[in-house]
Amino acid sequence: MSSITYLEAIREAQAHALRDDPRVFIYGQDVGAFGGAFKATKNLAKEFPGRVLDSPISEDAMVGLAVGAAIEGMRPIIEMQFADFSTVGFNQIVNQASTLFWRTKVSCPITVRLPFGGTSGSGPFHSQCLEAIYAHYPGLVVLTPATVEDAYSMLLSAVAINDPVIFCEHKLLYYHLKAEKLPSEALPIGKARIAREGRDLTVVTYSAMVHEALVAATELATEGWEIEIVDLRSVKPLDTDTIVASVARTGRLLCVGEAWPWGGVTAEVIARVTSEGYGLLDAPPQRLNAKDTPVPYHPNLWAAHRPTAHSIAAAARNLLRQ
Amino acid sequence: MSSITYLEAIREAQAHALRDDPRVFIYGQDVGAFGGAFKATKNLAKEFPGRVLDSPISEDAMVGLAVGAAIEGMRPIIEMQFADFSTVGFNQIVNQASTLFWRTKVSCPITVRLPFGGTSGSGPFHSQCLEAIYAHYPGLVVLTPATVEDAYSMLLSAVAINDPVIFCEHKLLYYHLKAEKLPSEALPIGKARIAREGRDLTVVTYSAMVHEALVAATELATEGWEIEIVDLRSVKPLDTDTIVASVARTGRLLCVGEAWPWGGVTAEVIARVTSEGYGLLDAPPQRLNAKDTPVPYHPNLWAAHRPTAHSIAAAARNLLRQ
Amino acid sequence: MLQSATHPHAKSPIGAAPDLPLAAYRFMLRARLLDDKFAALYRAGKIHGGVFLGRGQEALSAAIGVSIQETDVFAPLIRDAAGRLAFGETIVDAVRTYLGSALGPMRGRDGNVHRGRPQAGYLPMISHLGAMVSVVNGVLFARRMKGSSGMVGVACLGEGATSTGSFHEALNQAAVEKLPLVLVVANNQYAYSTPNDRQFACADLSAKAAGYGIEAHPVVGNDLSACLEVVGRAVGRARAGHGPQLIVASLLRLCGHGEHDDAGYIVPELKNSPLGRDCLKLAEKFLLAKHFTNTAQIAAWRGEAIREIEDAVAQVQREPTPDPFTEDWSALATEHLVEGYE
Amino acid sequence: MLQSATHPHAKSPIGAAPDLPLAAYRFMLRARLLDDKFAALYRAGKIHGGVFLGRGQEALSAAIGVSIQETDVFAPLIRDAAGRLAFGETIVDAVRTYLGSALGPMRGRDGNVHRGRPQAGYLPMISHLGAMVSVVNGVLFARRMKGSSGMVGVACLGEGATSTGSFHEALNQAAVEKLPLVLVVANNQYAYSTPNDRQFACADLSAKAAGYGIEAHPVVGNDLSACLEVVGRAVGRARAGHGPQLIVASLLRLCGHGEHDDAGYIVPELKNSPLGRDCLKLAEKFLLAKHFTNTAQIAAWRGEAIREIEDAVAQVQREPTPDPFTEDWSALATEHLVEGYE
Ligand SMILES: Cc1ncc(C[n+]2csc(CCOP(=O)(O)OP(=O)(O)O)c2C)c(N)n1
Ligand SMILES: Cc1ncc(C[n+]2csc(CCOP(=O)(O)OP(=O)(O)O)c2C)c(N)n1
Ligand SMILES: [Mg+2]
Ligand SMILES: [Mg+2]
Repeated sequence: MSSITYLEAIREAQAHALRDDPRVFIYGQDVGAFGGAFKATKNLAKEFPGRVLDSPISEDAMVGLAVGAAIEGMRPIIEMQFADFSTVGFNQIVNQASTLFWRTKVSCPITVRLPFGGTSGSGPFHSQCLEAIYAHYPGLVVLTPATVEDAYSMLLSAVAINDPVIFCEHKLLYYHLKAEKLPSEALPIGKARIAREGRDLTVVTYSAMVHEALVAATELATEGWEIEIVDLRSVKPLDTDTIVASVARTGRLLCVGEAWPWGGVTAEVIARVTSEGYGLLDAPPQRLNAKDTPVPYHPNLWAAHRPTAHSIAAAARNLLRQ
Repeated sequence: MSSITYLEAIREAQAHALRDDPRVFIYGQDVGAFGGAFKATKNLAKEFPGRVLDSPISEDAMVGLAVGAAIEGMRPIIEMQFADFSTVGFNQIVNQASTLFWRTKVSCPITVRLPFGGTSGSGPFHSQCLEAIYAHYPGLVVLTPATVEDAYSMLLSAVAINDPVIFCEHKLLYYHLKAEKLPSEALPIGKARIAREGRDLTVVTYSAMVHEALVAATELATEGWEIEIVDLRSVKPLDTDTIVASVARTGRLLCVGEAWPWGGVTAEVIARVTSEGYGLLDAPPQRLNAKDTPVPYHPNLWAAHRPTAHSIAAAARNLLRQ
Repeated sequence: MLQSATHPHAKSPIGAAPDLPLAAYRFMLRARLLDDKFAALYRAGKIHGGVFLGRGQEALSAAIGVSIQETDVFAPLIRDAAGRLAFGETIVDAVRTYLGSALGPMRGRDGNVHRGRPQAGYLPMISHLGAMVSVVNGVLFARRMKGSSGMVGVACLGEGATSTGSFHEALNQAAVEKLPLVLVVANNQYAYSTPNDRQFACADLSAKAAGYGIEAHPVVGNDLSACLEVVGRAVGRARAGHGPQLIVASLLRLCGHGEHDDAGYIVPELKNSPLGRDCLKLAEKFLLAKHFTNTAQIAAWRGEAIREIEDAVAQVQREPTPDPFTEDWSALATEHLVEGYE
Repeated sequence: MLQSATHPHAKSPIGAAPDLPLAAYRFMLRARLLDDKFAALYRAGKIHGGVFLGRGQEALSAAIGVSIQETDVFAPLIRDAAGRLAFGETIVDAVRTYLGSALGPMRGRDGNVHRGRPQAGYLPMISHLGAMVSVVNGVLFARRMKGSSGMVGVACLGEGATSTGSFHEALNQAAVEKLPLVLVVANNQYAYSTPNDRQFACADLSAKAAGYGIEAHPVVGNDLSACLEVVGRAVGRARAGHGPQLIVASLLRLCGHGEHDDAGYIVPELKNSPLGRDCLKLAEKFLLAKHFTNTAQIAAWRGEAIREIEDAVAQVQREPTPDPFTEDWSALATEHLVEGYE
């Protein structure tokens, strides 16, 4: 394979997991012969007969079934057709899966794949970022890979982890993001990654916003600013150490997320940094999130609703001036 | 009435709303002749025939019906039997009700009453604090009254507001919290309240935790510390001005919440204060939340799971020493 | 919806009997041509996001639209272009939503099939399948509370949506409240790519009605007269106070799930079966055989519709798109409760 | 569950025929006495939180328990003390959970009816009604995937829970997968205070089965022999590969929703109807009439059970309660992913 996309990496990780571990199976709408709405399970039903199964349109029962199978030692992967639809399977995730181990000592190794995040023209119900909703609940691990390599290695880890994992895969990265090859090793889950080094300001972000931040950093570099970018990779657990260490170097913190502004990842990061690394900041920490409305359909509105390289650069400039 | 409880205030507010506004009706499990699991609708079915109705055990359809009725200009009050069960009506709240006005200009004046929060012996599924979950979504107003007076006046406001309101009423306050009489006027929704004045440290909190904080403040007063307590009343919108003004006076911030620690109200408050009122702090802002596990059943564990006057006082002392 | 003198069938010279099928047919035709246009615009890259068509389902959808009235409630789904037009939606509104015009009912905030005017009893779907049914219940419930009677509410779903918890809760709720809900399930044999045998295990979805204590109406969904008769009857039963009615129509979708999908999964057996026959052609044949109309008239209608669609597209393409700078970035109706985050 | 030589019925001198009813009866009796004890402890303020009893529903519940095997799956609900005991739960475990012993299966983390041992196919309910059914599906699905066969899974619900979306999705899922699920609906006429006419509109909940393409088994729920026969048959059908089975038992709960509730809403017509008769007394009468046992034997069993319950309570009251200082405050199985918040 000369190059591989983020989406193909997700498919490959699932193929790998199915190949290596007989306990793995995939269950979701249209994941079987059709290969999934995004083709993330293309050919897998054929390659692994009886282990990649179409479900009815029953998100609650999909997750419930996965929990039951996990009790029996299986490692189900549930594909939600869009993250947005996980709200109808919500109860089984946040009350059934997430409490099982704590209540019974029986672990619940399920992976719920959420194709998430905004893409142009997708509108309020096919664009949502729900990582903060899941991260608030105890008992869940919430992953948000930003690169092809992480999509692959973190999905493999997700399946291997003995806890329910909410795997947030960004639809905007599916086709466009490419890598030369799949990684053979990876940072452990729970470790953030320095996506770009810099000494003037730290941008903490994750998923698709890492790429917006990288573009902003390149732009700011032409103005003489060196921006450090921390890619969280995992929003729960959150790698406070790496964040604080970066802020210790730069003295300035801008948190960027594509989710809605109230609460969420950016608030949590700021709360941690200011509680634990207060003296390190030379200026007030700042946040940049999506606007506090549903995600709009029209590309004009959509582009203004979410942070972009442009708005990140502007926020960074403001902060650098303080 | 010589004195009135928090629960009675909620009942009275509903009676008042039903009396004054023919558009109001109540729909929920056992709210009719039985008067509700907590008796918050006691006698209302008799007093207002045909307007206080038992629903099937169908939280999704309960909220859906309310939205439809709101489109027709009604002002339904939905009682969830416990906040915890709103997870099965979740989708209709966060995708149907919360988006209606934004999408169509037709407002959605529904009130969803969530009897919430921990009480001893109630366990993981009858104790949850879900305010942060709802506050993260655009299009919802999330209220958390801490006093009998606020329970009354804020519920009246909730019904009058032209948007969906998540009304978080704390079960621990239902029977024990009492007032002499119902208020005739009240702070507007969106305004926080200084529950106690002080100059050494600001505790920002809400709902039942206000009372734990008050006890802690009394204790700390004997040690010579004057603790200011901000009762948020509304967690969305959040009254940043009142918080920042208090922190400006005290220089120290401790945020206390009964919800789980990742994200949520306390993170949001700290993110706002440090972004907008950074120079005001003389010490790192601190948080105190519940532990990151489901809410335990056993009273011993439960008492240790949530913040208490004792742990609040300890955290405040630590912070005062910095 | 049949209304006023401007309605096409009002001009029909053939008398009372053919009115309804002719009216329905004209909506079918307009919907088909509108869908064709959307497909063309999609292929030309002129539409952002997905395009979802009702090809093959127009008879059922139009039958619904002409069987209800302006004062009724209608919650169409993704394959209901015909029903929408028949209920009174203008072609311009449909085009505006697909092209994201700021002047459309959704003002570019929502798109494609997510359109409606709730004030007019025309409910704009959210994507979550099954979720609209209880909203229809709520409208009916409120109207009854306010003293209205004689109205009905129609909610449309695919057979795949019968697997949702929402469908079940709402249908049961309607039955308990004895609401005049008509739930129309278009069983087009697939939910996206998923065939019926992976979706449900009963032989016929009408068998569900008994479990809710409501009445069932199976119908062949590509037969316009059958649809008109059965939908008419079900709507009549609901209107007369007999509680919720479940219509289950058997048909086949003659397109992909969306225009991005070639529907390669639809088995030839079904395509070649009676279900695979195009309802529009069947309706034409029927109307011609009955001498309710003639080919010249049909050609004229087609021409009219095409002109109207082209005009609408041309008009909408000149309309303003939403402007992020003047956009009101607020999800609340209550202005003073809106938070600023910048 | 009938197992091994230590099982009470093994000592029965009367031969094969009475074994099952006698075994079931003894579980009913033990459950009733255990429930009585919980009620007494509740009144004495010795139990934190609610107490939920199965009074009046023991015949159905015990019939389930004795009709399945250790290798089956069981997801009881709040009124299934009898079924739990019959499936192998010890009285000590039940008492431990109610009293919050650190040694109980839930270690004081969860309480009262929220107990089980998932490793043993005995699933601990979460409170959200209907949510356990698809979990049973998952266990059965996984076992089948791993090559097991011949097992069944029983999920218990009240009639109120049939209004949940979870119930519907799970039952349909089981039907599509043709899983050996036995779904037992105890229609005790009320969901908390809500009477059936506010809960559903079909005459008989068994009518739901056809809509899922599964088999239905109505039964009079306070008649032990009827329950044994019908549950036995349904379990047999599921075990033999005939897919999901829906049992609908008609009965009346002879207590409040919980012990805090005086059930004043239950109408006298129902209390005085055949449904209002106490299944335990009816079972006793039946067993005596058949000469399967005698009053002395019953008195002895009763005495034994009371002693066992009293001993359990005495033992558990001496057991450690959970200690917040040594408690592992972590919700994850994966230690290195646990976050510290202090
Ligand atoms: C709750 C939910 N889950 C998943 C989806 C994604 N989805 C959109 S349409 C569709 C298939 C619908 O099939 P059906 O109900 O038969 O309608 P049809 O498209 O055949 O008309 C799916 C799975 C959704 N919209 N809502
Ligand atoms: C989804 C959900 N909503 C509400 C409740 C609160 N609740 C607990 S038991 C109960 C009544 C249950 O009635 P039914 O299913 O008939 O069982 P029964 O108590 O009669 O045995 C209710 C409403 C719940 N547990 N789950
Ligand atoms: Mg379909
Ligand atoms: Mg019941």
